[in-house]
Amino acid sequence: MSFVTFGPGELAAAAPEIVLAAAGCVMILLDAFAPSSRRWLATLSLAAIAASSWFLIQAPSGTSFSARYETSDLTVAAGLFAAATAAIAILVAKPYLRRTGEERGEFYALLLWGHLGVSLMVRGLDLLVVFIGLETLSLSFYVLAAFFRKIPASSEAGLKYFLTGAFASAFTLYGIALLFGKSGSVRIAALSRPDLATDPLVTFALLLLLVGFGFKMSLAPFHAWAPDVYQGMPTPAVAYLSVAPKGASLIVLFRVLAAVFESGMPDRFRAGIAALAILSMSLGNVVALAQRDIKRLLAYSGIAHMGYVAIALAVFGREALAAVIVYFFAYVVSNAGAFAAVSALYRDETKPHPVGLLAGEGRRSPFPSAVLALCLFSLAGIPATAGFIGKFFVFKAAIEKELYALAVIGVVNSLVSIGYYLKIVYVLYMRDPVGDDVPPPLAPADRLALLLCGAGILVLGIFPATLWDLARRAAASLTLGP
Amino acid sequence: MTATRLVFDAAAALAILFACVMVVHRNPVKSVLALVVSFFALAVAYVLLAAPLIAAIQVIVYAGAILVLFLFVLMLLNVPEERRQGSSRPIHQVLSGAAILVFGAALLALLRSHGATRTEPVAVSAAGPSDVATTSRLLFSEHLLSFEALSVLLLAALVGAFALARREDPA
Amino acid sequence: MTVALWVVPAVPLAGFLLCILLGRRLGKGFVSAIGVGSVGLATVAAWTRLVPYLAGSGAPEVERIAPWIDAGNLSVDISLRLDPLSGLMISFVTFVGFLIHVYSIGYMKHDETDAGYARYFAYMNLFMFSMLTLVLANNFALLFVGWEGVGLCSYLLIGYYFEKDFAAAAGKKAFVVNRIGDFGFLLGMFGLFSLFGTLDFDGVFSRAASDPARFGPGLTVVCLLLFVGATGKSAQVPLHVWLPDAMAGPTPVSALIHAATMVTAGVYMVTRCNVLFRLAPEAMFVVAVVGGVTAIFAAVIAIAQTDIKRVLAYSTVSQLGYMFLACGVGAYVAGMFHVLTHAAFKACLFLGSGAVIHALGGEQDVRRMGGLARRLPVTYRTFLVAALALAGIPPLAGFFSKDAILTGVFAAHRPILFALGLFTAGLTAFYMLRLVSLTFAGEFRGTPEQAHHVHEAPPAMTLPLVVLAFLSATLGFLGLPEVFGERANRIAAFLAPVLPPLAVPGREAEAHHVAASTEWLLMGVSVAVAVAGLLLAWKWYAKEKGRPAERFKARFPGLHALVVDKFRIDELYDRLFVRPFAWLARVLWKVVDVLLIDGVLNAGAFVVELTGDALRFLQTGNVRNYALTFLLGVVALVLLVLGGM
Amino acid sequence: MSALFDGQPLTELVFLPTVAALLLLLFPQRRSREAKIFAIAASLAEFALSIPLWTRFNVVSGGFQFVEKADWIPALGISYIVGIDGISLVLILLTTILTPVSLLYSLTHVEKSARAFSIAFLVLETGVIGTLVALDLALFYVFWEVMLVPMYFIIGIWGGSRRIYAAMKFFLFTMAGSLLMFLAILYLAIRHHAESGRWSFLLADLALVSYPSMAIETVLFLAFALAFAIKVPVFPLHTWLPDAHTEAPTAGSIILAGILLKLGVYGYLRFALPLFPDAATRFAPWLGVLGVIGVVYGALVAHAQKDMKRLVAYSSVSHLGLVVIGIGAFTGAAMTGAVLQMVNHGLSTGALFLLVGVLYERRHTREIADYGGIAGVVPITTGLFLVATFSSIGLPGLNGFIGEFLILLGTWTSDHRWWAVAAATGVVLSAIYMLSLVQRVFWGPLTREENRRIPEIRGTELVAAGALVLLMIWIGVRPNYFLDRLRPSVEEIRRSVELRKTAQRAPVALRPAAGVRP
Amino acid sequence: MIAGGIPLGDVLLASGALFVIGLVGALLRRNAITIFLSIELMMNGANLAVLGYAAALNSVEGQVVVFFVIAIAAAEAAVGLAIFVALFRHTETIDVNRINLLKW
Repeated sequence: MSFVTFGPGELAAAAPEIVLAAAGCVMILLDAFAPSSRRWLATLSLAAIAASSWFLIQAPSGTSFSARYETSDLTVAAGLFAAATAAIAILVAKPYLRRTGEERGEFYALLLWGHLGVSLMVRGLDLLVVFIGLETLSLSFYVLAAFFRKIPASSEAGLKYFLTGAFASAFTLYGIALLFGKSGSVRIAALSRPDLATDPLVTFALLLLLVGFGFKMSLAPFHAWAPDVYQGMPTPAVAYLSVAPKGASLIVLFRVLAAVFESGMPDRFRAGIAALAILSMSLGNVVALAQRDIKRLLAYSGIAHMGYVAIALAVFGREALAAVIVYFFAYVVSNAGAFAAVSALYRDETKPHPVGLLAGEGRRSPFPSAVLALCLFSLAGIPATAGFIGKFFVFKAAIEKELYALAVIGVVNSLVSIGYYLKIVYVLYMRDPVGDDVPPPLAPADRLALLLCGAGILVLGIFPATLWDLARRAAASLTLGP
Repeated sequence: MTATRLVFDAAAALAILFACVMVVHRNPVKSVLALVVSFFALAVAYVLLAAPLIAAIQVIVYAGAILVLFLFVLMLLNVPEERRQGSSRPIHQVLSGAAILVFGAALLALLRSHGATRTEPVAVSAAGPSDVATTSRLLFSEHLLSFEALSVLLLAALVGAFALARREDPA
Repeated sequence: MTVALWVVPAVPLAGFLLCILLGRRLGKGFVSAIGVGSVGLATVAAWTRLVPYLAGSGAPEVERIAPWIDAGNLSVDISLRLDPLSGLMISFVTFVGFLIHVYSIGYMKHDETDAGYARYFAYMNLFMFSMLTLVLANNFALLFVGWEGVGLCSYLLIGYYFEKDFAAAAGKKAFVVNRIGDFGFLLGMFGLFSLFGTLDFDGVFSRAASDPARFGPGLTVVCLLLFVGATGKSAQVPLHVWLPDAMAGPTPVSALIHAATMVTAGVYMVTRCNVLFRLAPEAMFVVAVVGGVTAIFAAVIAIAQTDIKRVLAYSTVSQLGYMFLACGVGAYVAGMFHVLTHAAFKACLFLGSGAVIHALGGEQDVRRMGGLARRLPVTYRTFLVAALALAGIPPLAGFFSKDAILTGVFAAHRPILFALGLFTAGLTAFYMLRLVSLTFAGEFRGTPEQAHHVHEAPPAMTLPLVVLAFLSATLGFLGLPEVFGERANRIAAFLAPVLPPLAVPGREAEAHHVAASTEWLLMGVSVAVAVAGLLLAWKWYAKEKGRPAERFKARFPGLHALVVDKFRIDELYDRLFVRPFAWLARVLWKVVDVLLIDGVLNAGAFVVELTGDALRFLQTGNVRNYALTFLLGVVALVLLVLGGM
Repeated sequence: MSALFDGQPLTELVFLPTVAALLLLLFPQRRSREAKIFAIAASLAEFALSIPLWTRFNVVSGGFQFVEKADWIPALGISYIVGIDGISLVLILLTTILTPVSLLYSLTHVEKSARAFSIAFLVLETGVIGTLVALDLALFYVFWEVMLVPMYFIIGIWGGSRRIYAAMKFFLFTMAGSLLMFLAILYLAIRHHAESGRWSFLLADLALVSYPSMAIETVLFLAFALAFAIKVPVFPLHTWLPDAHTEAPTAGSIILAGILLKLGVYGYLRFALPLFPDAATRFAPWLGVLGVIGVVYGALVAHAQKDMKRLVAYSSVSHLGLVVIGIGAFTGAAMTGAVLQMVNHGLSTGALFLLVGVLYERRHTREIADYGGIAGVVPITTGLFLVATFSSIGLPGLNGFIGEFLILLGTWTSDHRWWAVAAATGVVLSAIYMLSLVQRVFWGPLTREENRRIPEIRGTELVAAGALVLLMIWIGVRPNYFLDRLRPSVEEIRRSVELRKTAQRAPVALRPAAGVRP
Repeated sequence: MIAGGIPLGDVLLASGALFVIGLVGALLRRNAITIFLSIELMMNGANLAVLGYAAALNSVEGQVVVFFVIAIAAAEAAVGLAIFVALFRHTETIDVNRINLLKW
């Protein structure tokens, strides 16, 4: 084996991650040695995200690091989607942290490193890389969950996320171990061997991976952490956590399953995924109806949405992957946008976020409320919003695969979901304000984030053609290594 | 029934035994100590599995560093023993038991059936590729990316731990 | 020069628009000018068309104004038709209408605000328009326009004193009952359309006549449905209930709409469709029976009524029954003849009663009248003439028309119906003279200050009375029986074109000719009956001050009460339809809508929310439970996917 | 104006209101009156824009006219394609008339955040018109759903006491129907792709899809039918309507009853019939029966109401039932009548809601019992109300009669004579409940003191109501002016269904007709 | 038979056993630290499996994997314990039964 495995190719390929890692370090150093520069940290982080995305687009497609790392339309698409999430999170974070007096370098650093982990998950062709990416992500967000040391809820969120997360990754790890054993390598490519597709132990290992990453996606019944963590975690971090890692996990699952089930997914496995999908959709939507705290409510809505995504996973295949990509792009603008609006509308971070507190905001602070409403309609899948496009493609895929039952259950569920989304809209616009205090002016960063999300929702919802083509190309480039 | 196998099984048994001790013991400090023993036993097993490097790391890093860290924290917080009362609802215990039984059964059954019908190539010799040099070379060539990524991960953990555990800054 | 037909209805329409839009501002004088003037013009226009027409051949003249509805295979025009029948109708509709408008000036002037006055004339003009459209229409659809239009106006005018609960209710009642009739009429129209593929009179009738055998059965149904419409409009049993209540409107309205014109629309329609009816003998029989029954039924009720207008109302119902009886036995000419004469004397009677009520400041109960003959000479005389005419005393108009009907019935070999008719004639004479005696004979029974105020009506009111009285006396000579000569019956000759000879399959329905001797006999009998009735009434009410009536009442209290209460038909309907309807409505709403449909749906939603509320407690907040659910999930998944492997 | 027609009349028509709404966003929130006036101006401009469509519409052709086409999602053959036939034309005119009417009415009445109100209305208008012109099922579905949102706000923000419940109910009911239709549309497109190897959502293409089995066609048909039936609404799916109509602000009720309900029938004519001719024919009897039930049931329940708006709302159930019968009967006269009746109902019920609103604004009660004998106080209002009433109960000479007459006559001549008989009872029933309403509200003695000085209808209210009344009379006297435009389109639909029923499938829509601009 | 005659079956069974025992601890103990220890045990089970396979396959990659896993475990331990400490400052306990501010 040759010793020299790091050439210009590798540099180009890894540039995006290098930027992120370096930027993280810079944050820490600036924070430590030039506290006065703290108000520039957000801007710097945005710059870092921008730079890394630029490198990502520039990177020559192909594999590197002895075929353990991929650059392709898929990774670009996924990377951009994650970068968008990160950007929104950072924009929201700035005013948020300022309000709470917690504007510290660690926050941005950890966010960037977590983003790096996502990027590794998406691009790794090697279960080890993926696992390290997963852990990087997790560790960063364990900390971010507990970031408000002054607030008990935050620390508790950290604890819960940490314990459940470690628990889940133990399962993932065992699955990886078994796969390694059966395939003799940690390369995903090595899994595509005809005999493995039918081997029960391999199926078992795949199930362990499914639950491990399903946990990250907060698929029921591996969802229990989400509501508590979302509630306790700083909202900007939630904005990221509730979107990007889910997408990355799903892509990993797609990679692995595509490798093992080259000749199509066995029905029983599909049944398993379908079961998770149905459970997530139903449980998420029904329980969301009963939520009072908006962050918990959004957590459950997220669980339900992952159910829809799981439908696509059950459908399996390139069209489904494309649908998922579209879905996640829609999900960024809708869900991250919703959390952005939440962090803009709730001014006291130390308290919980009951929906009732939004009463009359529609008139008191029109813009954030309008965007929130828009996001909710998008999440509900009302046409002319991005959310509808996502659902459109997922259901199309399901029907093409003749999974009619899943499709019907899906739409019935989205009917239920309308119930609680509209409940929030109703509180926003049809209730009278509780207090008549004048709301503080909207921070420019918030305004920008909300503007982006709102515009994104409408643009994607009304002109989805380009996105769909991008997604198709991305899906087509799902390679399993040499 | 070769000697190595005998020793391996013994080590494994020991590890499992002390693992059980760790789990059942109410005093966390004792649990940690039990776990230390169990890890030592595992280290022995690793040696027999031709992974001396890992065995070393297991002893130094795991049994040494990590668990000692645990002990520190335990001392720091002087966590009391778990009291019997105030334990959670029986339904939880029952369901857990059942779930674990089913899962364990399934897992072990799969592993056994698999162990019986192996298709992997059999090792040529015990002391083949397992020398430290090969491993390290592999580490810096094939798995360079993972290694670099790992550095970020450790950095993140470091910063994170610092961010959480330090006392409130006066500002 | 000849005036276009559309002018005739158009002028009143214009009057209506002017009055309704500007009336309240322009004041009474202007309104009366417009209201009366428009009808006057219409009358002139109508007669300028009629006079040359009377001279002519009687061939129908059709004026197509515009296409109206074209959809699917239906095509209806707005086109008017002048033929003997419609000619006869417009002749008296316009003229009587004009007189009554004139009368209204006097009647309404005092007790109405400008707005009310304008409203009144607007509605009256609108009515004229509708009525003229009805009679001039050249197809069923347009006829229906007028048909419903007059219904609307009657609704509005009955409810003219809208602040009176009773008036409002009466108006609604009238419209709804009419609607029940229209329901039949509509279906009848549809039947015609599906049979003949058109709604034009000529088309329908010619096709029907062309092949009687083919359409026979269908026609029976259609004719019955059309007749349902007629019963509604012309207040025949069982739909007669609205007409008496309709008296809640101003008296001129009763005279114009509920005596002279609108209520006869049913008769007109049946006559218009005589071809169809004659092809459906069963239907004709039904018409005859309903007519006969109504005639006697209403007459009996009329005997016991004490409200002067109600007596007249029931008499109207009964006379309409006469007309249908005539149509039913094929004596259409007689029927139309009676329509004509009835228009004259009944209008006169109503206007007379109006004058009385006017004089007594709104008093309508005959028991508080009496002895007015001296105080209201003109009214009294005209009233008497009209009453006698109605009673059928020769040579007044009523005699000839009624006699024509009876002859027709007799000739049609319907002895029972003939008996009914004859008896009704007697009753008619009886209750009319009862009315006259109670109102004008004897001494005044009202309050002193009423007595003090009594005064003869102004000329605007008396003039029409005189004219109408004259007509009631003379119109009869238009339709002398044949015993007076071949061409004596001018009406018959005039209407001949609209009663084409038909070859009715099965039985030979035409040629209802009776020997001259029989005819004389019949006349004699009817006169005798009438006179008998008169004398009896005179004896009881004029000479013995109604004591015999009291005795009768004492002997048969139940029967008397029943008659006074109009056989309690209203109460019956209330029990049978009105209350169940309201009850059903409430039940459907409360049970089906609220309880069943909404109940189920809301329950569903509630269950979902409840499930959510329950499930949310699975989120105990305890990490170990989370780990447990996780593991349970894994186990389930493994069993689901690997189970059995 | 004619210059416009070298451009894209329909696109302009669809998006003008949205543009206006966006401009409204620039208004400062305080200037509510200006905002309202601007909105009125915009809606009037929209009306002006729609008139040339009417005048330049080719009366002889039943095909689609003013067709415009542009790619939207090429990869799936989803395209932005719009075009109108007579049916859409008439309903578009109804929309462009009723919108300014309701805005005019609101000018003096809506105070709370009037800017948002105007915006909601304009967006709603875009949704409605879009639904009426879309010829691509995806496009149609988008517009179809977009309508809900502004309506939800209109009911929920400016509605009455139980507005929240009503708004939610309205939204969920309608959604419940359309979601299954959404799946059905997807199935159709996928099926078409499987058959032709080409993606398309065009009505014209999907109408050529052949179904593997009658069962599947039935299921798909039911998915569509359910969506439309809820919108119409057909018994027993009607219970959202009384709540929505009653709680909505007057202007909202006008649009809701006047236009939104019609879209259900429109959708059925435009899509369900051509797409599933066999299933549609098979289920036509059920449709008719439900229609008959609707007529009688609606009338009866209306009679039981104590709330004026609720009564009018239930009368809508009855009237729409009649329309449904007309569609089910499937004869030329009946269907033409049905379409015309939609317009009539829009005008009469619109006027009724408007006048009830006038009273409500003055007395702040909708309870019938709180009124009585006010005819003397507000004669003009009374007069207008009477006209509206008689239009709604189908008095000849007014518009209502024409539709009713055609529907009943057409039904009688179809194979289902008994529907006509049963439905004709509506003639009596409607008279009963409407005249009872009139009697209880306007007639009788003036019992309540506070009713003595109700101000008379005035200004913009009068203009709005007057416009409607004039239209009622116009249609009643010269219905052909409208029927001429409807007849060919109706015949076209019937022809296509007849053709499709015979296994050989003929192209349904988009037959290039004179006046079509490529 | 692998290195010196240790059957892979034994190794795997042992690893499975460790994993399950870890599971027991994770589910049934209330002390956060003990729970975390149990999770560490589960990971060690995985490690053992990897090494067993590695030996059987005679591949070195396995050792690399385990190397990384141990490193990750260390990092996790650091973060985890930091979180425990941070939480303990508020709640004075790490008994997970008593840590349930966030629920429902």
